[in-house]
Order: sequence, then C-alpha cells, then structure tokens
Amino acid sequence: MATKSGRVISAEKPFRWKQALLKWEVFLVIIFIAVNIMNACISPYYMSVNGLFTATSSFLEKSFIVLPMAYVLLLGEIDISVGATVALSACMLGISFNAGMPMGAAVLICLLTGSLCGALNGLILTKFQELAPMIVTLGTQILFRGIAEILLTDQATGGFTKVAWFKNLYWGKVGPVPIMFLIFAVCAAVFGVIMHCTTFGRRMYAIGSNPLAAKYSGIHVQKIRFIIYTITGTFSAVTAIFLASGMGSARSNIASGYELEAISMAVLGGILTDGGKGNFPGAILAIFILGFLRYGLGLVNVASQLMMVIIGLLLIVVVMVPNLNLGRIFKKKETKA
Amino acid sequence: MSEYVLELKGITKIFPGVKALDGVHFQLKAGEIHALMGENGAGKSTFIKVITGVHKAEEGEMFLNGKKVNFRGPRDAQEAGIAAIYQHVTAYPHLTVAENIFMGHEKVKHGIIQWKAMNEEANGLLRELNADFNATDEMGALSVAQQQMVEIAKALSMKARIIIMDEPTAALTKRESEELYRIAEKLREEGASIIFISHRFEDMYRLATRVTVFRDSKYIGTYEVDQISNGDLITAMVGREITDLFPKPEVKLGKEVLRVENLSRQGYFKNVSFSVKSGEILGLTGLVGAGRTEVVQTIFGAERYDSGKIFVEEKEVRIRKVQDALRLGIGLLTEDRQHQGLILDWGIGRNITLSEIEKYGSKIFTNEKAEREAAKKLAEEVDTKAVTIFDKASSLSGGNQQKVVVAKILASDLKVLIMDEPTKGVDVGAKAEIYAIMGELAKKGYAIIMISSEMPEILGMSDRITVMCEGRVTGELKRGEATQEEILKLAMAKSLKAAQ
Amino acid sequence: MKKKFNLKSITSSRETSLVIVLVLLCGFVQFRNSAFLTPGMIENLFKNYAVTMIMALGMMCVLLIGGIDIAVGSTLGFSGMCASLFLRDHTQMPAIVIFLISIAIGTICGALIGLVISYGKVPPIIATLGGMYVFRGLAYLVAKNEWVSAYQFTDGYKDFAQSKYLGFGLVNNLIIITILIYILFFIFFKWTTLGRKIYAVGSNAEAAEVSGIKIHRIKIMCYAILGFLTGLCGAIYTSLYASAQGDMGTGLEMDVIAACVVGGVSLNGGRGSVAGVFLGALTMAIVGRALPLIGVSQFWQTAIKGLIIIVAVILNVLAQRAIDKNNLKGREM
Amino acid sequence: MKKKLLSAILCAAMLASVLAGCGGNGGSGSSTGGDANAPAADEGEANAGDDASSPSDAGDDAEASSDGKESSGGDASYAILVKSAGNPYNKKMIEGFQEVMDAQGATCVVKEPEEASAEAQIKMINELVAQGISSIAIAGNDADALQPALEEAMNQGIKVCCMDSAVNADSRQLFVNQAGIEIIGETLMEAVYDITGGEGQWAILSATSQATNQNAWIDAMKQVMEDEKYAGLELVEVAYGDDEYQKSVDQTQALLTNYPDLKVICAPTTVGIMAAAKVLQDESSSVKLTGLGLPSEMADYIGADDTHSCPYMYLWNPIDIGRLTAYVSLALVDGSITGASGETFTAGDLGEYTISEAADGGTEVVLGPPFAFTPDNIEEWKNVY
Repeated sequence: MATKSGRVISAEKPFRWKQALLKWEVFLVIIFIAVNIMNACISPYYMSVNGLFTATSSFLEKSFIVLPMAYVLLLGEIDISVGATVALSACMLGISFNAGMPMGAAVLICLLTGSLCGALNGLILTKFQELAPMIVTLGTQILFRGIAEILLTDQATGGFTKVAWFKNLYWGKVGPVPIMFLIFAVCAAVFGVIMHCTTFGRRMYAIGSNPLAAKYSGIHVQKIRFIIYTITGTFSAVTAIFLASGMGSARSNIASGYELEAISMAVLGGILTDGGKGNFPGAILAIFILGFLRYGLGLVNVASQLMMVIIGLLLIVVVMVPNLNLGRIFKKKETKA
Repeated sequence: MSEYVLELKGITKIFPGVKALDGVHFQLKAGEIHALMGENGAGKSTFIKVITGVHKAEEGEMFLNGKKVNFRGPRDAQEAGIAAIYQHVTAYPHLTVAENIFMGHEKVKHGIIQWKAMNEEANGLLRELNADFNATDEMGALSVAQQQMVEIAKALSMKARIIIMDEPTAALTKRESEELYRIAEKLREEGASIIFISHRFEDMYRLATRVTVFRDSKYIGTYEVDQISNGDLITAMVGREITDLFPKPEVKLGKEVLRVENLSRQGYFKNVSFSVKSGEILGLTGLVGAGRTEVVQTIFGAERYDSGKIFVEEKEVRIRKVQDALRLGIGLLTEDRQHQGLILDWGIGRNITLSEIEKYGSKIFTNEKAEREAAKKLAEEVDTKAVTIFDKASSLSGGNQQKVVVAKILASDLKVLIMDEPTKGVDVGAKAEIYAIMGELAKKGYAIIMISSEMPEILGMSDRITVMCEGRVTGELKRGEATQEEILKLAMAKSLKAAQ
Repeated sequence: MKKKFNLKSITSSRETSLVIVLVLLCGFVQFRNSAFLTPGMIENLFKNYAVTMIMALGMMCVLLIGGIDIAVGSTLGFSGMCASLFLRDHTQMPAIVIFLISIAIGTICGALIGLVISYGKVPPIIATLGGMYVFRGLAYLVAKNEWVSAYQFTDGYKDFAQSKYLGFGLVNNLIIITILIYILFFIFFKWTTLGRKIYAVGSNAEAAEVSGIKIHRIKIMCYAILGFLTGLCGAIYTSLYASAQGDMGTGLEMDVIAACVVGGVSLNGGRGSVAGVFLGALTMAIVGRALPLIGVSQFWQTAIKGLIIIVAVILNVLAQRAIDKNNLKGREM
Repeated sequence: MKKKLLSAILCAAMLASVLAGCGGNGGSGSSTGGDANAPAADEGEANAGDDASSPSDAGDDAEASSDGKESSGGDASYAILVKSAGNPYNKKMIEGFQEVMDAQGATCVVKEPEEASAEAQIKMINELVAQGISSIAIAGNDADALQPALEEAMNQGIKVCCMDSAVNADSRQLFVNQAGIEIIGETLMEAVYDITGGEGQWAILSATSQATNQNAWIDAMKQVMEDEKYAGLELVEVAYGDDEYQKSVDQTQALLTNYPDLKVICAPTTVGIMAAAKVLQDESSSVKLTGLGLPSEMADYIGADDTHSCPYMYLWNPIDIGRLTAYVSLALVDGSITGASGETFTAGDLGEYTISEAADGGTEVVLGPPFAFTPDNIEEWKNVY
C-alpha cells in the first residue's frame, strides 16, 4: 500500500515463564495439592482410593450445575434460580414416576422441566434486555420453588430406589469409580472443549468481554444467551436426577442454596463475575478443591459451623489474592526494565 | 509575580512499564489561549491529569503564579482555580445538569444543599453559553455537544482562572465548534487562561496564540502560531514529512452496489435516499445529530427501519439483523471503536478474525492456526503498529486501533464499507495512512460510504457528498463543485429556513 | 420544555404506578377480608416488617453504587445473637446498650465487607457470599448452639418492641423508628452532599474520581451504612421475637433485594429513590401479609410472591419503553 | 499498602479458623465429650478419641471395644447425627448421648449439619462410613431421602438407629421413640378438650410440614377426635410455621384474624409454640395455647392466670432420649440386641425396655409418656433444658 512500511507482525505466541507461572490454574493446582496434604495429615482415613471416590459423590451431584454456570458467568451474567430449578425438576420426576410412568420417561420429563425453566429465564432476559439477570433469576427462583410447593405441598414423592438402574446413577460403581464420576468426567470434557475449541466458545468469550462489539461483529448475542440459560436449566435437571437417585425421593425444599455453591466454585475457578475471563479447567479444579476440603474437615468432624467460616474466608481470600499480588510483581519487573 | 500563571518544569510520569511523560516543560501566560498538540499517546492527556492533580508526577515541579505548588488530589487543583474539560465527557447521566455543574462544590448551607440557588445559578451560566436546555434536565438525556456545554459551565462555576480543554471539538460539528470558539474567546477576554488540546488545525489557528508540541511523551517545542507553517508543525508532531494528506486516487466507478430509497425510522430520520457505486467514496456529512449514524446503523441491521427499500446490486433486500448485512457484503466501521468495534483486552489477532471464525475453522470448531495466519496477513496489509498479533488492542494508539478495525472488516468479503468518522480522535500521522488505505480499497472496487464532520476530509476524500440535516437528505454535491460554504448551507438548511 | 416534562413523567411513573398497584391490592384484600385494614392489623404489619423496610434502605445505598450485599441475613443473625448473649450475661444492662452493641457489630461487619470489596477488588457478589457463610458460622459459634430464650431477656428489652413510649403512646416504637429512619435517609439523599456523592459514584465512578470524590471511602461507607441498619435490625428482631437463634434472618437478603427492585432501584447503580424503596418494601410486606388473610393456600404463596417480582420488573421496563417511544414521536422530522 | 494489610489479616483469619477446626480435635484427644456448655468446637473434641486413640490405649478404653467385633474401626465409636446445628433441643439430646458414652468410656462422634436438610445428612453419613464408625444414631430430616445412604451404611456392617424423628423402616434397625404417637395424640387432645372446656374452635400450628413426627402426631390427634367425646371441638386449620420464627408468628396472627372466636391453638413444635405464645401474650389475646415446647423457652409464657398465654404444655426429656439412644447404640453394636421386636435390654438408670412393633412396620422402643410442664414445676425445669 501507499504508506506501507513492510512491517512484519509475528503470529507466534511469545512464551513467558512469568505469565505461565502466574496463571490462575497453576495457583489452583498448588492449593489443591496443599488441601490434600493437609487432609492426609489430619485424618488417617483420608488417603484411601475408595474413600475419595465415595467422597466425590457427595459433591459431584451439585457440580453438574457448575458446568453451565461457568458459561453464564463467562457471559458476565448470573443465574441464581438453579437451586429452585433442581427442586422443581426433581418433583416433576417423582410425580411422573409415581403417576405410573416408566422411570426412563420420568427422567426425560425431568430434563424437559429443567430446560423449560432455563428457557423461561432466557426468554425474559432476551426479550427484556434492560433487566439485570440477578433480578430475573431471583424472581424465577422464588417462582420455581413455589410451583414445586404447589405440586407437592408438604409431601415427599419417593420409591425411586425400586428402580435399580436409577439408584445406581448415584450409588453404583464401576470398580472403585462411581458411575456419577464417569458421567461427570464426560460432561466436563465436553463443556471444556466447547468453551475452548469451538466457535460457540469463542463467541461466548466475545460477548462476555464486550457485548456491543460482539453484536457489531455479527454474533447472535441474544440467541447465544438464550441457549446458555436453557442449558443451565437442563443441567440443573441433571443434578436433580442424581439428587433424586441419591435420596430415593424428592421434596419441594431440596437443593436450597445450590446456586450459591455453584457460583462459588466457578468463581474460585477463576471465572469471575465480570465476564470474559477464566478457563474451564480452573472451574473443575475448584470443584474438587472445595469438595475435598469439606470432606477432609468432615472426616475429622470439624463443626459444620466452623466449616462455613473456613469456606467463606477461603472464597474471599482466594479471589482477593491475585488482585493484590499479581499487580505488584508485574510492577516490579517492568519498572526495572 | 512571574509572567506565567502556570509553569511546569521537567515533569516525568511513569506508569507500570511505560514512561508516559519524560521531563516535559510547559509555560502558560496569563490570558492566553495555548494549544497543546501531538499525536495520540504523545502524553497530552497524562500531562493534563498531572496538572489537575489526578496523577502524581514522579519528577518535576509545578509553579502557579510563580509559587511552587504540589497538588495532593483533584480537589487541590480545583481550589487553586484549575478546571479541566476532559476528552471523554465525564458526566453523571443519572443526575441533573445543575448537579453535574456543581458536583464537588455544591451550594450548601449548614449541611443542607440549596437546590433553588444551585438551579438558578446553573440556569444563569447556561444562558451565558446560550444553551438550549435546563438546569433540571437529566444529564443522560442531553446530546454530546450539550454535555460539553455543561462541562464548560462547570468550569465557569468554579471561577477557574486556568481552563484546560482536552479535545473539546472532537465530538462537535462545525457550528458547535464555532460556538465553542466564541465561548473560549469570551473566557479569555474575562482574563482566564486556556490550554487547548486538539487534533484539528483549524481549532489552533482559530484560537491559539502559541502552540506547544509533545511527541513520544517528550517536549518538542513551543511556537508562536502565526510564525509556524502547517507543514513544520506536522513534522514536529509526527517526526516525519507528510507529503499528501489526502491521497485520493482516481478510480473509474463501477456499477451501483448499494441503493436506499425513502428509508425512514420513527424519530431518527425520514425518506433518506442515496446510492453508491463500486470504487466510489460517498461522503455523508451534516451536523452531529442529523441522523447520519442512525442511517448507517440501520443499513447495517443494528437497528430496525420502519419503511423504505434497500437494494444491493439492484436486488431488493430486507436487512433485519447484522448477520443479514454482513451476508449481503455490507460492513460497518462504527464511530465508537472502543466500545463497538474492538474487544480491547483481546489480542488484535482474535479481534480481526472475530466475525469470520467459521471461515477459518469449521462450522463448529475453530482453527487457531489458520486464524493466526489470516490475522497476521490482514494486520500487515493495513500496516498496524504492533509486534505480534497477540498484542492487546487496548495497547494500541487510536490510529492503530482504527487500522485493526479496518483489517477486521476486510476479513469478511464485502462489497460496501461504511466508515463512521474513521479518523475521529486519530492523530495526523495515522490519518494520512487511513486515507491511503481508503484509497486503496476504492481502487480494489469496494464501495465506500464515509461519514465525517471534518470538512477537509470530506472535501479531500469523497467523489460525491450527501448532506443530511435533522433526519433528511438536504442535498448532494459532486467532488468538483463542493465547497465548505455549500455543504454548511445544506447542513443547516432547516435552521436557515427557520431564520427566514 | 417537552423533554423536561417527559423526564418528570419517567421519574414519577415508577412511584405512582406502585401506589396504584398497592391501592388496588389493599382494596381487593379488604373486600375479601374486612379484618385487613384495621388499625391493629396495620400496626402488626409495620411491626413485623420493620426489619425488611429498614434494611431495604441500606440495601439501596449499596445498590446505588452498583454493588450488592447478600450477607445481610447472616450479619443480622450474628449481630443480633452477640447482643442477645451479652444481654443474657449482663441482665442489668439497659436496652439501649444492647441496641448499640448490635449496631456496632453490624457496622463493623459491613465495613469489613466494604473494605474487601473496595481495596481487595473482590466482586461484591463474591465478597458478600463469603461474608454470608462467615457471619452465619460465627453466629452459631458464639452462641455455642444455644438459643437465647424469652426468660433470659430483660423485660425492658422485650417490651421495647411492644410498647409505644417513643410514639407518645400512639404508635409502636418500631414504627416510629422506621419512620424516623426513612425521613432521615430522605434528607440524607436529597439535601446532603454526601448523599449526592453516593449517586455520583453509582452514576459514573470514573468521573467521580476525577472530580476528587474518594470512591473507596464512599463504597466502604455504603456497606457500613447497610451494616449499621442491619445491626439495628438485629436488635429489633431479637427484641420483637424475644428470642435469638443462630439461624435467624436466613434468606432475608433476597426479600430485601426484592423489595428494592420492586421499588425501582436499578442494579446497575445510580438509580433509585427512598420513596420507591418504601413502596417496594410495603408491597412485599402487604403481599406476605395479605395472602394468608384472603385464604390463599400457603403452598401457593411462594409462587405468587415470585410472580409478583417478575411482573413488577417487567412492567417497569414496558413503562420505560412506552415513555421513550413517546419522546421519539415528539421529535418531528 | 492497605491491600497487603487487608490480605494479611484475612489469610491469618482463615488459617486461625482452620487450626481452630483441627486443633479442636488434636488438642483434646484425652478428654472425650467435654462439659455440656463447651463451645461448638467440642463437636470436634467429642470425637477426638477416634483419631487420637491408637489400638494401644483402645484396650483400656471401654467394654464397648472388647466385643466390638463387627465394628470396622480399631475400637468401637458411636455417632449421633442430629437434624441441624444451633438448636438447643438437639443439643440436649447430644448431651444425653455423650453423657452415657463418657460413662462407658466409649468414643462418640457428634455431627450437626449446618442446615436441616437430607442432603447435608447424606454427606455426613458418607463421612461417618469412611471413618469406619460402628453405629449411627440419627434424627432424620426426611423419612425416605436417607434410605439409600443408610442402607449403604448398614451394608458396611454399621448399626443404624434413629431417635426423635424416624427414618423409614427399611433404613434403620430400631427407632427410639420419644413417646408413642397415640399417647401424644391423646394427651394433646385431652389438653385441648380441657382448656376449651369441651367445645369451640381450635387450630394446630405445626412445624416445617416436612418433619415426619409432626404429621404423625397430627394424624393421631385427628383420629382421637373421631370419639364423640370431642364432638364439640372444631379443628379450623392446620397452619405451618416451617420452624421459622417469623413465619410462625405470621401464621399465628393470621389464625387470630381469620378465626375471631378461636379458643385454643395447639402447637406440637418447639419453635411454633414459642412464636404463638409470644404473639398471644403480646396481644393479651384470650386464646390459649398448648402443645409441645422446651421449658426453658416457654418459661415466660406458662402460667395459670390470663397474663400468661399457656396454662400448661408437654414434652419429653430430650436428654433422656439422648441417653436411651446411647444405650441402644451400645446394645446394637455389642450384639445384645438386633432390633427385632420382643427383645429387651436395660438402659442404665432408665431401666428395662422392650422393643415393640412400630406403626410404620419397623421396630421401636418408647421412652415413655410425655411429661406435663405446669406453672408449678416450670421454674425448676427451665434451667434444666
């Protein structure tokens, strides 16, 4: 071109140890190891393959929500209706099962319910883009929980344990490995790939970083938002299925507070609430850090109240640390240069 | 009492990793209008923030009326009578005009805000600037120009002796600029000293008596405006000669690519019609708020239109969303590249390929390698000042950001390029390059629509000029016959009619 | 000035529409159950929802600066519990002291959260989520799983929530306190520079910084204010129910936020009014109170509450859109 | 600077709490149990035995260990898992349980979920199984939801009994019933009959409608009402306070407004009765109250005169429930009982108990009839629990 200076721009990613080491995931891995060491020290029962795998089942069932929640947070949005969605879908599962349907059909209905709940969120949020997700999902949270109460009043719907394969979803094992663990592993892998290797994932990052720019780049922003909220509903239903399998019954008041736990895990995993940041492996790591921490402390019967304090502080500190230290390190290095 | 109201010596400001200011000097005489010029990233804005106490300089000292001062925060500067009108208007959209004016120095009687007094005084100031809005209006409802007025009113309300204007005219049209000049003059006559930052030479010639030039965060020199030639000034700023600012190549026009007929959108524009041929650069001008941006946004599918027809290569098309426009080969460089054009904390590579990920990968999966190669090629083609395609877009200067956006729309195979204020906030050096690129694209057979408020560039670059006024097309001029006066007459047609 | 008129209508519309809804609601309930609008009933309503109403004000401060606080429930539990324990062990203490203790603790909790958010740069939702766990846990721990039960409270403390001496024998003390606080905050937000600064920070933090407002301090202050009111409510709560339990106030945060939102406070900060919050809180209170009265099965009440929130916010948007459309029509070409 | 300080403080705080958590156990390995009013950390201490005690000191530990054959751990350890933390009623049961275990020199593990949910209890059951506990005594938050988890535990050879609030028959060996459902039904109806004077409207204010025992009692009362003796009584509504204080208050006030000539409210729940009592007394309403409540919580409201809202109420002694449960766990683990109907065993000073068929098809031992708290005896009891 006229003013072309023939400048060459490299397409090779410059590798810097500093950045590689300061990666959030590295930090998480360190914490993860630390947690395990601590646990192994404080409890003789901790370091057993069987025990650990069993332990996973006590937090994996709610971790299914973390997968889509990571997406929601990546968009810079939030969904606090998932807990209620779990309850509602579980109730639908029970109702349809006890209405004489085969369990397979009941499971489908459960998934459908969850998806519908998610779709409702998505619909409202895409039709009324002025509304903050926090509010809408707060409303639907109460609504879904309410519908569950209307359906089941104060009763439980149970008897799922009669269906062997359904019970095995939560309790069954292949060797030492719980079936739920395997399923989770597969789902996690798929979600990870979607987030990092597909056009869909790239577009999510774009929307999360700058929705306007994404729109002007011809990305179906609203469509993608809708899809993600729907997926979130679907996977809340998946959690509902495992929960129902684990408890052999369902009530309108189950899974309370799951939304907050899911959010904590995702955020701990580095997928911050302001959108466009974080990687998927981080979220998975976070799930296991929190899970094993609780399990370890539980093994030595730390008072659950104290556990709350620990988890709470951990959450705050871990999110705060990088804001404080990373910055300082960079400054030092660069002002020297 | 020294002859300088404000004097800064050897100011150095270091941000993590970069020296934003490197021992710069500056002297402001009492009652003068002093232009401060330099390319983007030359350190002008940082310099201003140092004067107003927002940033603290690592080295150097500052004298106010000969006395050494040391501001701890913006408050100190305000109390010392220094007021700044920043480049990006810093308003509180949810608050009223009066509150915006008096923010930080509200009228208070034992702890209670005196609304009545504030509103009255605010209205007084606004009348002084003959503004067409009220102290009780909500700031968010005002136009950019009006908000600028409020900022100025704020400076006045603070009885500031030294007023700093950081690119005040960037967002203003010719007429509004004229108004601004008038105010500036008025302030000077009243004894205020003004520091005036701008990329527009006309601003400087019109107002300033002296001009100080920064380059690469260093002090280059201070000159008497009437003693320095345009060329020398540019050389001082850019550090190299710019031979031809408007390298408009002669291109033989192809067949018509885009035509709009009676396009209307309730409340924004009405019965807008124009057409553009391949290889042609159509200048679309008018006062800010004439509806130019709205028109192109609508053609690009970002907004819906109520009635009218759009033809692409003689075929009528219906454009409902951005995807339609892109598929039909219509691309848009938005005016606000920071928010609409780029994802600032992404690498330039990813920015360039964003809208065409699928082209390089498959429908589902991305193909990093192919993307990087393509991005590299495009980035080089528009000659971006960057080391790797992983440099963050935010790390580039305005000009280079604009180039990245150009590269981005070049990634998709388009026929029509719509450029909304392509050189807004871009420094002289980069401007020339962007014009050059436009020329090249025209040669390649793209049909280009360029929206601009800057007369020289409209006159210099476009084959045809369509002028809009208050939502309607008021005229069309050929390259030869167009003159500033002609355009201005059409641009203000409505108000002129009203005058008669 | 046409524009001026429109702006007026926007700002007024929220409140007015809420008032209309309220009137209709009350009318309907009254029609179904004449026992609704009796003085005693109304007093009960305000008495039992004083907590939500007061805390909604604090929440507004936080929402105004674009933050959020979901720890308030726990903070209330913690401060209330500490105060009650202190009262249990020092029965000679006058009620006022207990209130002050609770308030102090609440304020500290709030300020801490504010500190973490402003200087620690932790997103509010996360910081308060953590705080939620921490304070709740602490509430249990300090109480050693005990409750503080009625007979362990001094009569002076228990009677405070029941007697009317602040209201000169006319109105219940809590109602007086609520009213006073609302008046106070109305003045604070309308006529003091500090109050306006909060709006400024919420409206455009960057600009606020440039014009010399200490953003960090404002943020911390807002969370502290919320903490202050929460602490106060902690005391009110225990005094009202003459009992302190570790899990008191669980889930309260959502009610409070909901009240603000129905009252037209924007979660993006900068927009919201004391009057709106009052109406919002009142709406939620009346709904919670009225449904059992008109014989709505309690299993339906939750769902209806949720529906009301959603409808309220959506109506808000629709109203806004309608107004904007009118503004456009106003512009002739 | 501020930032660094802040982070330092927070990190310190977290470390401290973690240490407190673990230190709690390690520190007090010697003293199992700990006195009644020890801090919550003593749930930590309470079980400390089970990681502190190596086989060596297991020998002189307790007779429990001597024949704890099927117990998977080194020596037998007994777990009690209550509904939720922060509730004095549960705490009293725990105290009773610990008291017996300490007396036996056995180690006991205390688990209190932070919220009264089945999910939380399942998690804790898994943890207990992993610790190789020998028996679990549980107060179920949900009758059915715990079945899979408890069955899993029983397959591991862990003895499972439940107290206070039963889990369903398949998921337990034995239910320690605080008082026969029928007895409670009759006693409460009798009380209502007595207070109303034989006729008039009355209402029930129940706890969280999920709690199994609540519904069982209410059903029992309804059955008793069939008797024409109670023909004059009209049960107008069963309201649910969900064991939340404010909700209970709202419900009570709603009852008062909806039924002006209501005579008696019967609240078979500790939270509900408190709330109701408070409301009635504050509004100096003529409506009277009875039901099941903690004396310490109700002391203020129990009295014969009109200034008090509750003439008398009932409850069993949670401490005794804890005790009996402890003896049951011991007996189950050392094999002296299997939980089959007809078996008998001695529960220390509580005396001889016989296992009988429970209504739900499982087996149970019944602690005894509920104890009446009257204005005369409340003063002495309010300090006990």
